Amino acid sequence: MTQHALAPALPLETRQRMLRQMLEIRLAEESIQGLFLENLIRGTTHLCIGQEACSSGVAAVLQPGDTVTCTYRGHGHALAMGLSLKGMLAEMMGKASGICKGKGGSMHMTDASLGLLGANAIVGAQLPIAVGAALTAQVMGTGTLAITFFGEGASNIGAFHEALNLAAIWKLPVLFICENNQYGEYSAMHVTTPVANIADRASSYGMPGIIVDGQDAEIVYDQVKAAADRARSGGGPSLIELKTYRFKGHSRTDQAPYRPKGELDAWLKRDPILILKERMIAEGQLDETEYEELRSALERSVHEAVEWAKAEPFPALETLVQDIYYEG
Amino acid sequence: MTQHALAPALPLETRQRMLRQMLEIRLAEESIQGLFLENLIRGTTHLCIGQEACSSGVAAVLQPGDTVTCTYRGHGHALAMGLSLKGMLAEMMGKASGICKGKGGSMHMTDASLGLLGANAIVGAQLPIAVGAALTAQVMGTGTLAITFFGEGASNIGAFHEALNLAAIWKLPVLFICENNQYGEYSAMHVTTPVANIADRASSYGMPGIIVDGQDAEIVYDQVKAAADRARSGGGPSLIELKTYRFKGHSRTDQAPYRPKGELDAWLKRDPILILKERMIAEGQLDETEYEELRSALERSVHEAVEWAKAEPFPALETLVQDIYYEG
Amino acid sequence: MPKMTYREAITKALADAMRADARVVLFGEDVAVAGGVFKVTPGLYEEFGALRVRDTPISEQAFIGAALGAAITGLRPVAELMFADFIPVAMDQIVNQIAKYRYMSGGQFVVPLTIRAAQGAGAGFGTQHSQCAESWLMNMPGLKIVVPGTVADAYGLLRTAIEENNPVIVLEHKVMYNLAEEVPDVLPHVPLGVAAVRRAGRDVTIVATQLVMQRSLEAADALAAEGISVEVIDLRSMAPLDEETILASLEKTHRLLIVEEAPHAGGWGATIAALAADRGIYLLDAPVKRVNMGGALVAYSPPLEDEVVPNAKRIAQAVRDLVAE
Amino acid sequence: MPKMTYREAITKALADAMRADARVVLFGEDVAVAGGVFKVTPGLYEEFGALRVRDTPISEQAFIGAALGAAITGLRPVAELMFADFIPVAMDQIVNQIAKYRYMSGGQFVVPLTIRAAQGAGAGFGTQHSQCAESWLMNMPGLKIVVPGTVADAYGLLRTAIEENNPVIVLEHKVMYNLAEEVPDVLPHVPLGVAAVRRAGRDVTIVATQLVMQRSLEAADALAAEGISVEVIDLRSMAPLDEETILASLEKTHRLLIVEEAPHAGGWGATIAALAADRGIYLLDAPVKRVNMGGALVAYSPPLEDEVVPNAKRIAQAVRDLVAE
Ligand SMILES: Cc1ncc(C[n+]2csc(CCOP(=O)(O)OP(=O)(O)O)c2C)c(N)n1
Ligand SMILES: Cc1ncc(C[n+]2csc(CCOP(=O)(O)OP(=O)(O)O)c2C)c(N)n1
Ligand SMILES: [Mg+2]
Ligand SMILES: [Mg+2]
Repeated sequence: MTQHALAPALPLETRQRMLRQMLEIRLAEESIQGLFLENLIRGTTHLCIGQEACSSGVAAVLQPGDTVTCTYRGHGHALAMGLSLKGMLAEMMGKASGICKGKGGSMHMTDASLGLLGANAIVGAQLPIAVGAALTAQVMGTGTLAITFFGEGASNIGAFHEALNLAAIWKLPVLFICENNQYGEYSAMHVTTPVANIADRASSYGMPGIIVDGQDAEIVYDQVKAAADRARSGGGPSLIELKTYRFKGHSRTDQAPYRPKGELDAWLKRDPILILKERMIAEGQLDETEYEELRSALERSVHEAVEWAKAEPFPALETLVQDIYYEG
Repeated sequence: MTQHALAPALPLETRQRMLRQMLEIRLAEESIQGLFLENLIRGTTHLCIGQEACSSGVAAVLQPGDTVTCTYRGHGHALAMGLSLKGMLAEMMGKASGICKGKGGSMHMTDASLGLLGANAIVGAQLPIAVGAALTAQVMGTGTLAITFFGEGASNIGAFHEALNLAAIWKLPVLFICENNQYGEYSAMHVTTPVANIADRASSYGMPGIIVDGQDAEIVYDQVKAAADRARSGGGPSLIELKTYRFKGHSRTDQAPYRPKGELDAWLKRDPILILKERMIAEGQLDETEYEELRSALERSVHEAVEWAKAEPFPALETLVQDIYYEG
Repeated sequence: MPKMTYREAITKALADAMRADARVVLFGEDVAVAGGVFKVTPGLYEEFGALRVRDTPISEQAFIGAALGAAITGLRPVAELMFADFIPVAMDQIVNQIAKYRYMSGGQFVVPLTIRAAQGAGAGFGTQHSQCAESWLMNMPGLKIVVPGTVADAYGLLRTAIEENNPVIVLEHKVMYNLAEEVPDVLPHVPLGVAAVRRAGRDVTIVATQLVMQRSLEAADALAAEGISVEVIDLRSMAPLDEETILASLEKTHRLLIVEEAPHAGGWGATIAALAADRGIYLLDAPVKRVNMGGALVAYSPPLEDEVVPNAKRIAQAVRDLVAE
Repeated sequence: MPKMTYREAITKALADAMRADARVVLFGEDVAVAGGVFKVTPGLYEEFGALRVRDTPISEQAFIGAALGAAITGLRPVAELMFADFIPVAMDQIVNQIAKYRYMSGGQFVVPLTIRAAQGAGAGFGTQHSQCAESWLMNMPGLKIVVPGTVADAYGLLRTAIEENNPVIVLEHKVMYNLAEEVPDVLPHVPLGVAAVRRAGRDVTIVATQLVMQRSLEAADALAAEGISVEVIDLRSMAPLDEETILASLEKTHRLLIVEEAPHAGGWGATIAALAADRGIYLLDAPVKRVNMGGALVAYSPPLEDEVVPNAKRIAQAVRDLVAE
């Protein structure tokens, strides 16, 4: 296990892209919370506010052909991979023009064309699926990578164990990325998990376990990149734990009353957007005005996408039974 | 993790009991193999020949009220716990007087009155069940212990992971005892398992992982006893790996062609019965004549039990639909 | 009579069961301190303490298996599986262990355990969180399965399930948690395996459960105005199945409509239709019809989700068609 | 015509499929070097190499999930689950993932994967190793399910399954592996969803599969001597279901007997009976009868195991009773 504190300095362009992405994710998630409260999004939503550096840092590592599976808390990953905000919002509202034609909803963002092989609503199920994507890469010799995201709570489920073991024994090009946001639904990690670090579990599979500051997109990028390079060149899988925090509740209207006092405040100081923004300002790459302009521009585009999605039609009823089987 | 080489010296009586037990298990298993080839036992059998020290060493730790779950390869555990040989053989032949009325067969030896809560034919399923037995012990404050046996191959299945995690977080009085006999069905451990020792996986659950020479019943006793005492007094579960070897194939008529040349021979030198026998002879507690007498006596009693079981009737057909639901 | 919600009835059943018997323990994900994801278990941790009410890790195989191990050693565990869609995650323990443990041992064990889960569509949770599970479990002798469709049953079936000396799967319908109904001051236990005639009628028998049973009652109201008299049977238990109540109804009505929240193939309604086609065949004056999800899955999109579960309109039309046969 | 066993037909189907398409890969526990626990895969590792034929750890969830991940990214995996009784261990991947993956994504994926497993009683493996799985899986749109009942079908259905662009569960009957039958020199593909009339008859239609289909043919032979003419339909596919072949047969015979290797409640036969009670109702001259395992589980004891699966004698008696109705 290794722990890294110093951020590498990424090229300006990359930093700009990351900052923009993280802000877009943040603003989109905030609008989604509003839409949920307005009942325009039904059922549930799981926001990743506070965890944006995980999405942006990892997305920057991806190359064409790489694949990702993730969880219901996957809006950030989807956007960072390039999913259209419109397609995503329409999906959440169950519209015909949603990326999954309205069939998936908030928990199932999927865009095969981007390599986003699906967000999953069953805890742990996405890990074996990523192992299969990595198997394809290995059998076909594509040099591509499969990445799967999951929470620290998911590391207690059987599928986690089996997936890591299988990937290790087959030396597959897959990265297991745990976003340790400290909580399952309403339970702190220590209530359910008898280890301090999820990355420690890597030793059960003879694979590297890496602990990473998940609030700093540049560190995330750096560490994931190293593991990705190793995996692409036949070095096998890694388990990477991104230490992070969800600034909101688990889902829906959860106000997270189970948090100890002061915990959120401490983490808010480590807001991933602030961290990158302030670094860029300190290094003369950004000023407050530019930042506010960026923010306003993104607010406008999110607003636009929301209004567009609201106006989109629902799918025709006959689509209910379409897409169950491939006909042909 | 700890590794122990020196055998403690157990009281003569205990040694005698262990030697007798191991021999009985050996002879019973050999007769079972014969019965299988004669088609008096149908389906399959999984012999534990070579692993008898695991059964005897652990059984010596058990106290009244303790419980055991194990696998299809559980004849040795059952006999060491005191299951009647007749009840066991009748069960294997599907007779009405079998311990499970003929409903279980070779893979499901169960004697609730002895705390033997069942041998299981689904790899890994017995671990969570043992966790539940330990939960009862904890809730009721009985001071009893639950023990579960499984193979090294089973340590790759999800139920293993979940069971150890749950037991650890609840600090339950349960011992997870892996009989690492080096093979799954026809695959050597290194083909399926990317770690050298199953006990190493204990660290994923913050519990002790203990590697033990599984061929020496006294060492097994000693190590398991220490973990049992810890568990009984609220110290939580342990993962204990007994390094052992199955002298026969996986099941039925498997001749184990997949073994590297010489491997079996090396392990035969570490026959658990020989080890204890020779130690007792060296220490003046046994001579060859006494040993041969013991062996002959046991041969006779096994033969008697076999003949008895052969002559027993099959269950009446109406029993087919009995014992599905408890009526009352 | 006081009003109570389906949710409150379940909470009360759990509390009463735990008060009545110290062997009853409760566990599941976030059921203790947080009071459950569906808020069905608030107050229990406070009243019964950390030994008897526990939060589990996300480990359905482990804690369902642990329920079995605890049941055969003297406790009477109640495990909450949260969404019934997670039943497949613990399916081996349910199918191969819990259902068969008594049998494999030749009757050495009793297995007094209860598994609760929330099933059904209508809450916008999407394809993996909206399924009904009874049809997956019916081909497994050894299990009992109940599907409470009223507030009183939510209480009474759960009390009986917890006192039953066999494994019982209690499938609660998640959109019914807020349903409020009048209930007697003293809520009775409800026996397993006994269906209830919720509305008496002459022309057509509807067999249904839970949400679609409630909708069938709605449809029956509407049809009464048209002069069609519908008898509505609430199955309540999927296993054991109360065949006699169904056949007795067919003696009167000679027409059977089964309303299921399940895909058609392999749905529980087929077992009812098979009963009618066998023991009931000479009672029938018309084909046995089923209103269900056909070949569909539950989609997230609100209009699609609303469409997939039979509603009162579709049910009423099916009754009209059946009467016209 | 040459003789071939059911086992050899499967081996040949796998080999031919792998020769025909480099995207076909095979994995499961001990399927590679050892050639499989049921000895169905010998020689494949040698011919196709370690990249395409793999032994897995005992990790059904992982490798079934991996089959899905591989299928949606360009391979055509064939996973062997060994005993069908282990399907519940991987049930979440089958029910919640594989069956729904295409749907949840709005049709973005094709899921060309095959899962093979050996099912059925009769081999003395006891309660947890002798079950039939089709009735557990039928209430899950998104899956196709086939149950080869002849040597030629063991080949032809598997070839089609592997070429199918949807997930197919292939349930082989373990006591049929040694069945030898004459087969044509060139074994054809067999389409999914098409039942076969194995024997034409006038008086009664039997719908059956696999072992009990073979036993139904035996019973039909015996009954012919008594002047009772039985038509035997081999369902072959459980999903999709060939309803028309069944209804066409009822047009002739007006009597239906369903023979299942499954417990009664929730058995697949109920879906067939429901079809008869609906679309077939006016064709029926007698109750729809089912011969199956009733409420029983499979016990280990040889006489009990022999009793639980319908045999030719019980089938013949049921036909006689049905004709007498
Ligand atoms: C198999 C399964 N069990 C339970 C749930 C309910 N559930 C949804 S999210 C969640 C908590 C997951 O925690 P974690 O893995 O840490 O991910 P996070 O939500 O924090 O991102 C639970 C228990 C589920 N969806 N699937
Ligand atoms: C869930 C499940 N998968 C596969 C099998 C088939 N199987 C029976 S024994 C066995 C090997 C087990 O190896 P190990 O755990 O090392 O135990 P051993 O037999 O060596 O004692 C396998 C794969 C099974 N019974 N259950
Ligand atoms: Mg978390
Ligand atoms: Mg082994």
